[in-house]
Amino acid sequence: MSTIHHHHLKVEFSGGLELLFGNQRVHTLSLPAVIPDSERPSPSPSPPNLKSTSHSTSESRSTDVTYLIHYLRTHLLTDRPELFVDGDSIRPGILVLINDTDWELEGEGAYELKNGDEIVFISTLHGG
Amino acid sequence: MSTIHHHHLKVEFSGGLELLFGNQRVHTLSLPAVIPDSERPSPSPSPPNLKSTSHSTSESRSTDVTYLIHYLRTHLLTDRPELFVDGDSIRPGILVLINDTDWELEGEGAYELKNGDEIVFISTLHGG
Amino acid sequence: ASRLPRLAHIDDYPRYGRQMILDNFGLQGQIKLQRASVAVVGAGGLGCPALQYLAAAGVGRIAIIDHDTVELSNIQRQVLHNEETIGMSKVLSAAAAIKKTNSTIRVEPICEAIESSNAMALLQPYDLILDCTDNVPTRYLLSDTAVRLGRPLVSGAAQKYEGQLCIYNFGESGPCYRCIFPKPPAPEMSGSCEEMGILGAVTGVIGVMQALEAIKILTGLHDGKPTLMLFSALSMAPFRTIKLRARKPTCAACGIEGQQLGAIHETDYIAFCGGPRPDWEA
Amino acid sequence: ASRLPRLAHIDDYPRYGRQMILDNFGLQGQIKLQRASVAVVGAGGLGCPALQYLAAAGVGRIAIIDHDTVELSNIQRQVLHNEETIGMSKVLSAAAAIKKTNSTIRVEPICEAIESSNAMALLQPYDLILDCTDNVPTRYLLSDTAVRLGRPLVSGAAQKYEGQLCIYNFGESGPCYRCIFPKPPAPEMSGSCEEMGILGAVTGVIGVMQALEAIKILTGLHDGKPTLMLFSALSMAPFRTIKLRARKPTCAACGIEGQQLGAIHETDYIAFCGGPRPDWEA
Ligand SMILES: [Zn+2]
Ligand SMILES: [Zn+2]
Repeated sequence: MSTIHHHHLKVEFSGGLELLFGNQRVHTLSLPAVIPDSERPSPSPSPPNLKSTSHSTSESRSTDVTYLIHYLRTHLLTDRPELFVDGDSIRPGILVLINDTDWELEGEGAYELKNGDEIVFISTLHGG
Repeated sequence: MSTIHHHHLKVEFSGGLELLFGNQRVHTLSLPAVIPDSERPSPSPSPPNLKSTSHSTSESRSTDVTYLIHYLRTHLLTDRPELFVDGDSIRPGILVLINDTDWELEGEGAYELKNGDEIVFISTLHGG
Repeated sequence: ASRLPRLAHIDDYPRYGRQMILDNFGLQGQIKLQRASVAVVGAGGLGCPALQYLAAAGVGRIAIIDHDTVELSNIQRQVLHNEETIGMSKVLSAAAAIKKTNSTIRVEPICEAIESSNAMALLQPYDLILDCTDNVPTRYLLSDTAVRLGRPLVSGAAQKYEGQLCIYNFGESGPCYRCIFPKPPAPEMSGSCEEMGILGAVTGVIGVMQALEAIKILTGLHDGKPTLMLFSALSMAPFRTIKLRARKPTCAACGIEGQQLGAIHETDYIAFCGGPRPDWEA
Repeated sequence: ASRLPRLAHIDDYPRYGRQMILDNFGLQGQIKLQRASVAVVGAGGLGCPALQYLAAAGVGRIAIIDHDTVELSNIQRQVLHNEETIGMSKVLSAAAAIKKTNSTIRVEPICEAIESSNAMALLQPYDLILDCTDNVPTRYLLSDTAVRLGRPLVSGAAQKYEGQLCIYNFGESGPCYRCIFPKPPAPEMSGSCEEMGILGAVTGVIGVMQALEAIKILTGLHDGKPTLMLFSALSMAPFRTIKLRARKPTCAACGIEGQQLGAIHETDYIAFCGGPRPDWEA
């Protein structure tokens, strides 16, 4: 591909999570629509047979919420990653919202991002 | 044109206006994207010179909020039109919102509707 | 030696500590509240919760303007009044309640109907006005008076299951009530006289939000953008925030001289039903 | 002769008239409220406004559960308490206030800390539970207890400038707190012990909304869809409503037997900071 398409995203943190991201609630991001394998998070390597047979397929994998979380951790997080991620997934007590819908209704980390999507990370409040 | 494009719209009434529309707050409509002159509201006829020279132009006029108001009055209003329209325009005391924005910021009646637009008519509340 | 500003009472530090430690609030925010004066017009369904949170937060001077007396039918939503204060003037009932909450603030009960003849004089001493009334003519009068005095007007309204909240005449370019509604609504749509009904918690939500917006304005936490908040208690997404137009140069009340269209008539303020003394039960 | 249901007191008709004339409320709605019982856990920043509007609306039986006493630092937001009740038990202070509002309802002050040993017995008598507490372990305990008793749980939370509102365990398929948050948050994120600060009007908005949701459920006005409302007082659009997942078959608390993952441990309820008696100042 000669041109790289980008998705423009609005990412918001609330319930105290903004403190981990420079105390800024709203961030606008531009992420490539397709992520090369090399940039994907790889704590567990892909099975060898898949890796060898589907190189072009994996190269065209769309940017999903799992990648967004990886990206946020790597590029935007300013403080204490263990309060945002737990291994490769989001930390317990944090709810992810995709366009005002609980991410579990949208496929969780496998949800493929679209241009204009609004992703919110909230920590459950409990106080007064 | 051989195919007629339609805009799907969400129209909402609040602040008591729903009482004029069968006591139903939310209506979903499908309106043709282009309105023939014959169906337009015509309390004041177009100037003759315009009319004679621009027949094809006027035939392709896009559906706007003025037409929507005319349509709502003609097709959906169940009660007391004088509480919704005042001549050809909206009655004083009613605010029109186009996608959560005051219609005055969007060109008022001349705003050309797009597929998926959400139009809200509210009457100012004052009570308790 | 330079003296730093401080709170009036040593007890104010534990009293307001929970809000003074907030980001962008702090001691400065508390001092701003202490020095602020607010006029709450209407001590009914909207005024009661608004007064509670303004007094609790430490707004230094609060006027309560209303000419009504407490009735049993008010208690369902007017949470500063109670069975014991039935028959009492609403402003005295409300003032006694908020003085129990906060004896350190100045509370000024004004048992008068606000009218075009007294509005300027009554409201002039206050930094900010809350419209907690329930009728169209008084809403126009308060807006026009806020424009003439150069005060922001935090306006709440509620009926049945719905509420609205808007700040008029705020900042450099915020619209007034007439900018949005140059002409009054159809009398048939404004049920201030006929009985429309109201769920108490709806006035509660709007009244508390009025106090919140007032506190944001007084402490400098408000972003100043003109919005209208719509509340519909039975909707799945009950709140909607609308981006509003700026002040209109052609507005009869707040427009630019020479560009204004129309004029403000005394007759605008005459209640179009039930005589000149509207019933403020919001 | 068949007897139509009616309200208990002749005065109830003028008292509740403003809500009884609402569409889909009516005499039937008022009778449902009169027969309803609600337990409000926590008489702090959320519990006070919730109690006000539940009592004013005529909920027939209201329990107030809290073990704290009123302090000066509470008055900034806990609007049922006042300078005169400092040092008094919060449940007695709150009960006295709402009895003044409505002497016709039954108010049950319960001055106890809710714990896993007494939660079932304390909450069993009530149709609906309001979570107005301010710590994570009690939130799990109330959710698990609501599941075991089959009661809807109207849960509010607030800190700093933010609030959240959710109804758990509601209807056929509404999720419980554990469905959404199977594991507790990081202790560092849960500032129940350290001081986070709170603006009083934020607890006011959420507490009133809790009363409103409770009234909607009890009168049959609620649509039953699971949503989470987020409130952010300083945002231009301060409210956001989120569509939530349904009940999870795998949930340790409310899931289907045989499909449940994990188990509920007593240790979940031990406050992870400051010992077993959490501070309910929400
Ligand atoms: Zn104006
Ligand atoms: Zn569950």
